[in-house]
Amino acid sequence: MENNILVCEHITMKFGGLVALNDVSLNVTKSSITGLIGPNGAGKTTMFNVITCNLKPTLGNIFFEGKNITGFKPYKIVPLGMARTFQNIRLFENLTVLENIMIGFAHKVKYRLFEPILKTPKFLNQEKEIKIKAFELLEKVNLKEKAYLKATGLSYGEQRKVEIARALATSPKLLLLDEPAAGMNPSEKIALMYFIKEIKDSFNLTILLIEHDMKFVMGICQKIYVLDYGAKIAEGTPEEIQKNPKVIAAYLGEANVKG
Amino acid sequence: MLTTVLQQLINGLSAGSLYALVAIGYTMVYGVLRMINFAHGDILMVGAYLAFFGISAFMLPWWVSFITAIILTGFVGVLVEKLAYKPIRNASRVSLLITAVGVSFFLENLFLVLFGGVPKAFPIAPIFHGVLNYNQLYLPVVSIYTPIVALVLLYMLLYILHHTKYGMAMRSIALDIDTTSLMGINVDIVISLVFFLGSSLAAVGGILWSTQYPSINPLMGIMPGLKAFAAAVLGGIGDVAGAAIGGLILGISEVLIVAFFPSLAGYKDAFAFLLLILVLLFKPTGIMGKELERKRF
Amino acid sequence: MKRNTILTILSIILLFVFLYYASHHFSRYTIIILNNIAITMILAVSYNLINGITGQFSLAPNGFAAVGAYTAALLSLTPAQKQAMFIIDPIMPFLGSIHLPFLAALIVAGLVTAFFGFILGFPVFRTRGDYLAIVTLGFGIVIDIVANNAITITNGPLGLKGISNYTNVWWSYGWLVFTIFVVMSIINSNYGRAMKAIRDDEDAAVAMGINTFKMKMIAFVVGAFFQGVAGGLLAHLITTISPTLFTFFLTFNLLVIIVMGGLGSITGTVIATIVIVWGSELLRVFDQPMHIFGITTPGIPGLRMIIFALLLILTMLFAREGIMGKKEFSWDWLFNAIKGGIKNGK
Amino acid sequence: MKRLLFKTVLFALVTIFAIGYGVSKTYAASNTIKVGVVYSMTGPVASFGQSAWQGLQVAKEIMPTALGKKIDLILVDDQGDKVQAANAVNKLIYDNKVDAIIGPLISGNVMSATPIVEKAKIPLITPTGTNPLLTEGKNFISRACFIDPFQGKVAAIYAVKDLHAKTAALVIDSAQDYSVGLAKFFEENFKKLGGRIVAKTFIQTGESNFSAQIASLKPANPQIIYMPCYYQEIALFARQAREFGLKQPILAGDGAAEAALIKVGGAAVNGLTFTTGFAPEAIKTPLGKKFEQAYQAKYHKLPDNFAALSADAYFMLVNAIDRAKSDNPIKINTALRATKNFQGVTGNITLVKGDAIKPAVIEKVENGKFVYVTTINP
Repeated sequence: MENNILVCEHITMKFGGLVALNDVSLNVTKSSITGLIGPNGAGKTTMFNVITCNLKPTLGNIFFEGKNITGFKPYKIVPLGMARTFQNIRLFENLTVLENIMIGFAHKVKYRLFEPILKTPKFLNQEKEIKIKAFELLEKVNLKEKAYLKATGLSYGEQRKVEIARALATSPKLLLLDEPAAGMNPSEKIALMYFIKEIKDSFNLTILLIEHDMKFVMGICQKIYVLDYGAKIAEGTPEEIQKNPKVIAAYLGEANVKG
Repeated sequence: MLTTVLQQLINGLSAGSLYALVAIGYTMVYGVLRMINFAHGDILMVGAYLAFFGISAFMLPWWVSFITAIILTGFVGVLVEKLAYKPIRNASRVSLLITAVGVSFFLENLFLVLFGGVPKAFPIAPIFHGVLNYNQLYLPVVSIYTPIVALVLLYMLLYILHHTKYGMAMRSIALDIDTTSLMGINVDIVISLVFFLGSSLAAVGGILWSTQYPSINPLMGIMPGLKAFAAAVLGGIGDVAGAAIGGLILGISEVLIVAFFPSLAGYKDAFAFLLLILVLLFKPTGIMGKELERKRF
Repeated sequence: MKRNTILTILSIILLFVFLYYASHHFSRYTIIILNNIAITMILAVSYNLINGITGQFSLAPNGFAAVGAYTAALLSLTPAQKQAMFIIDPIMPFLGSIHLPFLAALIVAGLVTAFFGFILGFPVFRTRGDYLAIVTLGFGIVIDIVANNAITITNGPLGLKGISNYTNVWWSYGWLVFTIFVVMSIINSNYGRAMKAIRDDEDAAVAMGINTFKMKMIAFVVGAFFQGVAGGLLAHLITTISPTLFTFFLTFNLLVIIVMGGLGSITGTVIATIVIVWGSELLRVFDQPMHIFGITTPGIPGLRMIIFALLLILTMLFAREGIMGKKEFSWDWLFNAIKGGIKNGK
Repeated sequence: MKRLLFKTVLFALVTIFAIGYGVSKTYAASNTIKVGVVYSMTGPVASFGQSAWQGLQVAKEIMPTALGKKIDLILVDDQGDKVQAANAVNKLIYDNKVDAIIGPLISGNVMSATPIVEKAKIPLITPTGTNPLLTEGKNFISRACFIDPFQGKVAAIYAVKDLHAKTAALVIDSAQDYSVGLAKFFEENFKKLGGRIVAKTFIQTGESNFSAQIASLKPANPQIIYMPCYYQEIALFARQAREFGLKQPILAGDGAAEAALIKVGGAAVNGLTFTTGFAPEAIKTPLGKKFEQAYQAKYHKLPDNFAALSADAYFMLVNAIDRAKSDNPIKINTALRATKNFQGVTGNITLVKGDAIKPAVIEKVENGKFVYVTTINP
């Protein structure tokens, strides 16, 4: 139990009559990469929104590092050490790459409203510090020379990296990635896989990711949860999941519909 | 005392039905575009003016004039959407709202320049003439017709929304515009239809309003428009039946407040906004509203 | 950094030298327009903070300016003046006896308006802020109604008159410089970045740990403060106020200004204010019959308003970025441009 | 492409500004007497300005010159707004360099113009600003209309002597200083004459549903209802009052004097009486007759209160210029304020400290027409 950074107990989420999640429980072990998979509309993103407190579950509780965070305001979980990215990259498009990263440090800023007006030393020092840290982070993701470009001027892969770097700026313990490999070609995906592993080690992270691409998930995750129609149908190591008949049925079912 | 209360309830019902008709248009547009159509109140004014010109300038029989005005106003609404809102449908929410304010200001001042600021007397159709008098109870004929017309139109609208192809398309756009367009539904036509229906209802509201208070001027739409929006939020924005209920509640409570606290009569028009703020504080989704599943993430 | 600060201070000094010259040599009409430009600019710059920087659509400036005007006027009028003026009902005892110097009256006006902003923002920003526009629009109307009916405070429809003509170019441009300085300081801090983040993507901003309620509130309340001060300045410029003082037209005008200048650009707002305020004075020519090339056209009063409305819609449709987009003027930019120009010249 | 369009729009605007500027400059250059006009042509009281402007144009056609010089009317719209009114007056004085100003129409706007004209020493005559405070202690403000205390007194006398009323209810438009002031003066005089106010209720300009206010008046059962409001509210109020069985006679002020009252009010305003400064039927002066004919010929309707008072303001001003034998603003002002027994459109006018001493007219609505009842001299 102490080894689990995130514990979700019996999460049920209803929208009107529609049950989006039904009694889902999952644990994320510290320093692991955990995957959350399932066919389209299985409730993966809803689960993410529940974990990040963007949605309050109808039933059930969420514990982060042993603390019950159910019903917290979504912005309040960031200082606790949880950060996320989005399925379709959502950068602040009118801000520069540097500013995007600096937003990640926003919740740590301690100066008050009057200080920028009076240009107090505290304000000047903190701004300087944030800027330096943001540059360090950009250096780590090899985007230093793009710092002053508008975020929308970058390539897709670079934007994904900026988004992850922005999440890293909040100093998370747990990083939630929503389909990080979506829209990438196979070689980009492999590069991303290495990138994720790398940041996991260098930032001492725990990662929970949603992914569609089975190969990607199998290659990176230590533990996998499978959702279908809002219910958890399987959990286990990649090997166990691959052999699980329920999972195969769920994915085949989807393939059949598509076919 | 009882007659006074009863009298006031009837007055409130009649005023509330007018708010309801206008509120429905707001709520439909908000439902599909997530946008407050500031020009909606002015569309009401356009409807009243068109009916006025139909009768007094073109000498049409009142019912021909009313129907023409209602249909034409519907097209004015569609035109406004096509020219001003459609080109920036994908821009930021603020852009849409600013454009809507611009359209509203444009319509008001266009009519002011074209037809002058002097209020015009709205001709009252023969069937709306007269007052029924029962004991101490006075029922102007038009205030009996108003709720009936509103109810019939509401029923028709709900039927369209739930039992026709385009009605169902409207509801599905309200939930998720992108997916709906992927499903082979022509979103443009559906949105036009929403504007047509909403504007037509506003025209009906405008005509009934002008019959009840037979004086029209280019700025007449502002107040009913604002109050109807408050009613739409009260009922739960996006919900047609909710808008109607919100309108009724607003109309009745406005009248009752003045009746029981005559010294507050001067503050009557402020009441709708107080109500709006209270609703936002305590039940932002309104009476009937479900949490709209906003497209998140 | 040093160089830029010096240049900024120099240009402010230059501005005040110009004002000194203007106040001695220009006609009163021009001086009034200069004052109008400054006050309108205070309103527009602070309005852009919530609409352009934070992306929340407010229609509050006319209501806020009215609150500020009433507060400042009630505080700066002498007790004797107030006693003589309230002929329908006597003034509330507390308000009747209070009397403050101009600067204090303006600051209190700003604070009272900021408090109103807080009261309005609280219910709206607790939800997503979609209803801000309608709540603030309603606020303008409620202020009108209250000003008419709360006779012991506002003197009802008679309004307040005989307010001392304290406002001159020094007061208005002094406050303008202060407003721009404060707003720019906020924009160029963590607060401003957070506000822009909310404008660009609210969900992502929340995911970065930004308290969106607080940030929207700060933008709205700071804006309200300066709009209240501007209202106070205006009251002491025209010396008489009544409930109809600040109609929705004021807000509409400001909207045209910030949209033309570029939502989110303070530089753009400054340029657009000058163009629009000066331009609308010139556009007055449409109010009267015109004689052009021997042809006489009848005056069409109100045409001005239609032009304004069309201008707003067309800008939104075809040039949403306005004059400046979201860019700001900076000395670095100027020097680079000059260098670039020299290079190209060679 | 979009950029191009934007630039085109900008260019067009700049051109318009430039032409406008040039036109206004050349316009100002000719050798004429320049009279500034500040009316509300747009905004909430646009109808006042539109009527008054029509009256003014007819008046100018009748008397186009003074001292043999052409009179130029320079109209600036104040949008019914104080700030705009102050701007407008400033522009007229310091940019157009006018010699005198007619307007604004609403008392509040006159107040915001007052400090400017007092400072610049330019005479200002308001056609319809009836608030008694306007001229108090001022040297350059005059008016063509009577003041509210007089009108309130006339109404109270008429209510007691002719309508034999002992009890009255007041309906006050709390958004109009005109209405609040007039109600107060009526109340004072009515009480002095032995009457009693049994009920008071408030409405708001632009409101249209008065059922609640009517319900609150009914139990008091007054003999008359005094409603010093504007025509639109009076007409709608009367309709609803009659529908809900409140049938007492209504007495109003000059705000009722507008054809739309009858058009909107229909049968409900039949029998309504009101005090006013002008009735076409009460015109006795030659100038008034001439004005009425010219107005009829041009607009095919009878002039209303705003048109007539606007014309009187113009005639009084032209008369003053002729008497002053100069277009010097200070001399014009002295002559204007010395106006005595001027036979204007609205009767015999004498100015005392800027206030017009002139007869009041009682009018009645009968069978869809305004009918002249009587004239009450000061």
